[in-house]
Amino acid sequence: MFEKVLIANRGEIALRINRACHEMGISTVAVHSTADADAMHVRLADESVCIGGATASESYLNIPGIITAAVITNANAIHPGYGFLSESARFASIVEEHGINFIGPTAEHIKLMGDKIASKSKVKELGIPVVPGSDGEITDLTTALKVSEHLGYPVLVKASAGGGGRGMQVVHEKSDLEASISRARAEAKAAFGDDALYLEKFLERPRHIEIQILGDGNNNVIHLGERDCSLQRRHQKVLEEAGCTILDSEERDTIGRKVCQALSKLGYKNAGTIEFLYENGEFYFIEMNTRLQVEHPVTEMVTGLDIVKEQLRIAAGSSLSLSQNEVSYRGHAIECRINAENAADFTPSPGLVKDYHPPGGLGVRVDSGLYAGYRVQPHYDSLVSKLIIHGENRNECVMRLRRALDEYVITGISTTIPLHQEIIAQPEFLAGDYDIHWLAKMVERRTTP
Amino acid sequence: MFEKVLIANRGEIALRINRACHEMGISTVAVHSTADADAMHVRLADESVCIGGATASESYLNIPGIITAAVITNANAIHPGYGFLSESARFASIVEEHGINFIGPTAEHIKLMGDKIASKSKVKELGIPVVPGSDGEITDLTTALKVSEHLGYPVLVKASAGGGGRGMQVVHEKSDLEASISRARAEAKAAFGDDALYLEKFLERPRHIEIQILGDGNNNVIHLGERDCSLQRRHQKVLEEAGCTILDSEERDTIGRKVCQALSKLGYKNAGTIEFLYENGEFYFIEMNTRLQVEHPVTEMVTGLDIVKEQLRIAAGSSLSLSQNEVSYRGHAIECRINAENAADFTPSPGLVKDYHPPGGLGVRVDSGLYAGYRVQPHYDSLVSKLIIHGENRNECVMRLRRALDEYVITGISTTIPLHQEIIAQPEFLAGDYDIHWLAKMVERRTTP
Amino acid sequence: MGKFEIEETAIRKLSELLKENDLTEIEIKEDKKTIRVSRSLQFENHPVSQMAPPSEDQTIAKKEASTTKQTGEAVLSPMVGIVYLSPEPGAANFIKPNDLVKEGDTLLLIEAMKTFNPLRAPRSGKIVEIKVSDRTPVEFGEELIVIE
Amino acid sequence: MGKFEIEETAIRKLSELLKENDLTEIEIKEDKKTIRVSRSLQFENHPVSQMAPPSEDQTIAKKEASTTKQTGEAVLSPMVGIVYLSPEPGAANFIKPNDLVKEGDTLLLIEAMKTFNPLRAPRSGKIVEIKVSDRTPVEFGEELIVIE
Repeated sequence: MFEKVLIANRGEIALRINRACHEMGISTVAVHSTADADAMHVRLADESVCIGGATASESYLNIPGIITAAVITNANAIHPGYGFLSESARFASIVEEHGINFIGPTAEHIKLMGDKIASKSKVKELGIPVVPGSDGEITDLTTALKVSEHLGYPVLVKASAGGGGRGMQVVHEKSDLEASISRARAEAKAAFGDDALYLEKFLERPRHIEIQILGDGNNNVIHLGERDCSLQRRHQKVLEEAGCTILDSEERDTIGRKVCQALSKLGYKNAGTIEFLYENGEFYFIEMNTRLQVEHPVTEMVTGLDIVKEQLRIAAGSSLSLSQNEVSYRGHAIECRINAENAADFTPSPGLVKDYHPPGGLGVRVDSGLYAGYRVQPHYDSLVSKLIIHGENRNECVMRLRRALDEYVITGISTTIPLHQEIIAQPEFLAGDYDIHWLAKMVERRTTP
Repeated sequence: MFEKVLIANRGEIALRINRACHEMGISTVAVHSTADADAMHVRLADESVCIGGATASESYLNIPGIITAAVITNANAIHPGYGFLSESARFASIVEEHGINFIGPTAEHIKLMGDKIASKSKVKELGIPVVPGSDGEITDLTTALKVSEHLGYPVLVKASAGGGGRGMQVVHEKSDLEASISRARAEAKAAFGDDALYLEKFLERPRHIEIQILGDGNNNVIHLGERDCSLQRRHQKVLEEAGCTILDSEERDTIGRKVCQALSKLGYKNAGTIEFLYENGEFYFIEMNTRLQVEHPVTEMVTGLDIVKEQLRIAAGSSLSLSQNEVSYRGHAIECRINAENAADFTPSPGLVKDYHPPGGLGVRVDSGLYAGYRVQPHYDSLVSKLIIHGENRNECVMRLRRALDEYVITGISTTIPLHQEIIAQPEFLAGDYDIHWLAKMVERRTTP
Repeated sequence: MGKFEIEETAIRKLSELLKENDLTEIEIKEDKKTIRVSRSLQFENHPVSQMAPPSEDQTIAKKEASTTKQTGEAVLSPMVGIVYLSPEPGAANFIKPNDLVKEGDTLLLIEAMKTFNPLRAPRSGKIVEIKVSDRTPVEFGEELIVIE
Repeated sequence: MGKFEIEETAIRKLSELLKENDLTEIEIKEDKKTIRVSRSLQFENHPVSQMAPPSEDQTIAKKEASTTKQTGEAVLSPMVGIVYLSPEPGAANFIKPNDLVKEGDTLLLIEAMKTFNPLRAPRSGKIVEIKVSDRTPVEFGEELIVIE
């Protein structure tokens, strides 16, 4: 095992990694910006190195600074956390070139999965379901009709050169297809100077479900079940659950097996997550995250596994600490991402934390770098705490979450605690009946009386 | 289920019960002394009633005050917590006489188990192993020799009227028996005016192991496994583990079954704990606690059950929420009792808490009423926080405990955190090799250089 | 154990020194004797002060235990219970404002566990205010009556 | 047991020392006698201040980024790296105290990822102090050289 690990990140995830290292007897090096000299991840690390100025580009994205800090402190390995350099194939390469272990997948796999088109075609080849569509450009109406019939309405007409929703048309009925194609073609031509179109199945009320996996790099891959991350706002996850209320254990096993087979063929190493849209019993690949995720704790709560420790073991060359049939699930877990934002209008709220008192008791986990007297910096992500709750079933979990949110005291800054209190009071949430559009609608409802 | 529960206690256990109630949608009434107006259990309850002055006899032991508070607030039930009135058969009776539900066993069972002699003879009759000895007074040496032979040396000569160790002699060899009996007889005569003696098996290095049970009052009783509470100082438990390092699952099942059969015959209702001394594979009954215990959380961590919620369900007339074969154990848990005491000489340290920052992350649970700005009162027990750690195995649990103790910040008062740090660094503790005398010796070692 | 001898002069002196020198604590030990005086700083800081405000629907309204502005001495409730201002339903109240009472006169009854406990005047004087209504619950230490 | 004798002068002296040296506590023991004075710092608010003191064995020593008392302007390290005071082993240092440098002169090299980055004088002036030793690691923002 490593003797010393450098943590190339900040905030709660740096603290999370620091804890796993200390629990394994590994000493830690924190790197930090000038703005983070008093941060909790710096206070709790065994050593710390200031690597640059307050902005991320000067510090947490500063590859020479991080590498030099690792060399100077004789760190054996670097954990990149999430965000920042965690999905930079270049960083992973440079780390390894310096004889330092990169705690994550190979640069090659990071690069592959970072490419939207290449990754989709690769996972399809490996047997992971993707959103079905025309195999390339649609040139004539006859083919369009045939393909749409095959996909089943509604279908989506998309510009090949597209992005940002332009040149995109949802077609609900056969009779609308021709007109929609014309409109999309005109829009695409105007927006991108290219009127090439293709067809895809349109998902009306999908959920975002993802599968956590661990691979050892020697073709052994296990999955740790699913997370439902459908509660999103502007493509940012807000609240995540394990497991998903509408997935039964057979569906979980089936998709889990497919994912494991595919990534085993790829020889994937370390932790990763395959994100899917899910509708009417079908999974459709969105992308793969080749790193630890913000929401990994909910999986830890239901499986009892420490995913960061698994990452460290795998990176150090150990085999997986358990086999698929040793993975078991207990109860239900929910994570609330608590941001330093006004819960009403989502404006950022950096500043001095006056009082800080996290909730406690059975089934309550808090991952946060906050403390009374800490100043939340305006330079970085607004995530300041993750409240993670476990219960023997979803009902107990939600009731416990409610009381924990009520107990949580953070003053001096605004946080999104009231948003979470609002979400979990909604009948649709309580029934587990939501999709990826639901939260945006909830927020909209309250602002438009 | 109850609509409103009055919590007749203070400190972390009042908070613990308050949390369970809120998670079940039950509203709560806190009673408190004048000294506790700002206490966390008062802040978090839905209603609160000041029932008396600072001393326990004026407030938390004030039966008319508590009953009146319950009547005034229309509480359906009273939870007594531990300590104070929790094992007062009289209180339990008075509560029930007022048409209020007592969350605990019947007054009759409280009374039975509160009587050291009656309880021992009753449980023996019900099939629970007790410390073997002479069946009554020993009058002649021949009988004494025969009984001792049968028990196996060492044996203990005890004064029938005894207490406080006087008139007590440990006999290691047959040849010492006669002389020891003479000495004990003389001592007993001098101390109690009664020279009657009896013999008991002497346990040299026993462990304190206890079995948590739940009964529905209709002869259904299940057990939730064992806790090892051998780490004691002056008969006060300091650190507790679930499970016990030297008990295998067969031994657990066997003693668990015996206990369940016995208490089922008794028709025991609600939560209870049977405490044993354990040596060389044998269990010997000490006493039964007819209430929730301080160390109940370690059992919750390994079984996933919320014992306080089970208490509430049982008291409200529900059947047990699970059967014995649905009870399963996962990993290992340790609780550290953190007292407001100087860790070096154990002098109490009440006063103002300046900074308070509990540890967080995976597997860490804190049950505490402390907060920054709270004044620890000199009137009550010095227990101010329970740090409860879960890990997939004992090694992970201990490593996690170490890092959590390192993270815990409580300033302004002295606490026993350093004592726990010292305990878990000892090779004997790490090996799980300790008995009920071990901690006293550890403390002695460091004070006598 | 012998009586404590309170070294008042010493304590007063230490307190002065504490304040003068802007200290928070002084401890002096001599043989088996220790004197420690300490003082909390008046932090403007009130952590967790915002938390759990008393809920609106509290059965027993919290009353500020502030000293009353009028002259007079408040009689506090010696127990939690229900206050009765008259000896029985329909009867006249024991007292009304401006009444003169003698030490030991019954001011009101407090019921706890079906027992009616008379609250007696701690001294003679004039009733300035009755701060509690008939048949309402009171907490321990709550102000009930003000006697001038 | 004798009365306490308040050693007023001693306490005053200790208080002074406390303040002058920015301490929070002084304890003096002599035979069976102990005097302890303490003072909380009037942080406007620095909770958790006691936690995780920088470990002793930190590879890179924390240096107070205090402004130097001498006249002069400190040149700060623009990166984390290893400082080299001479262009190659055995060669003379780029600068020594009291040297006069011109803006743009190389003061030292900082190695990061096998690259030697010259640190150039931000302006002309006299070298007052070289605050760093040869071949030692420096953090971003650390004071390296003082130019008058």
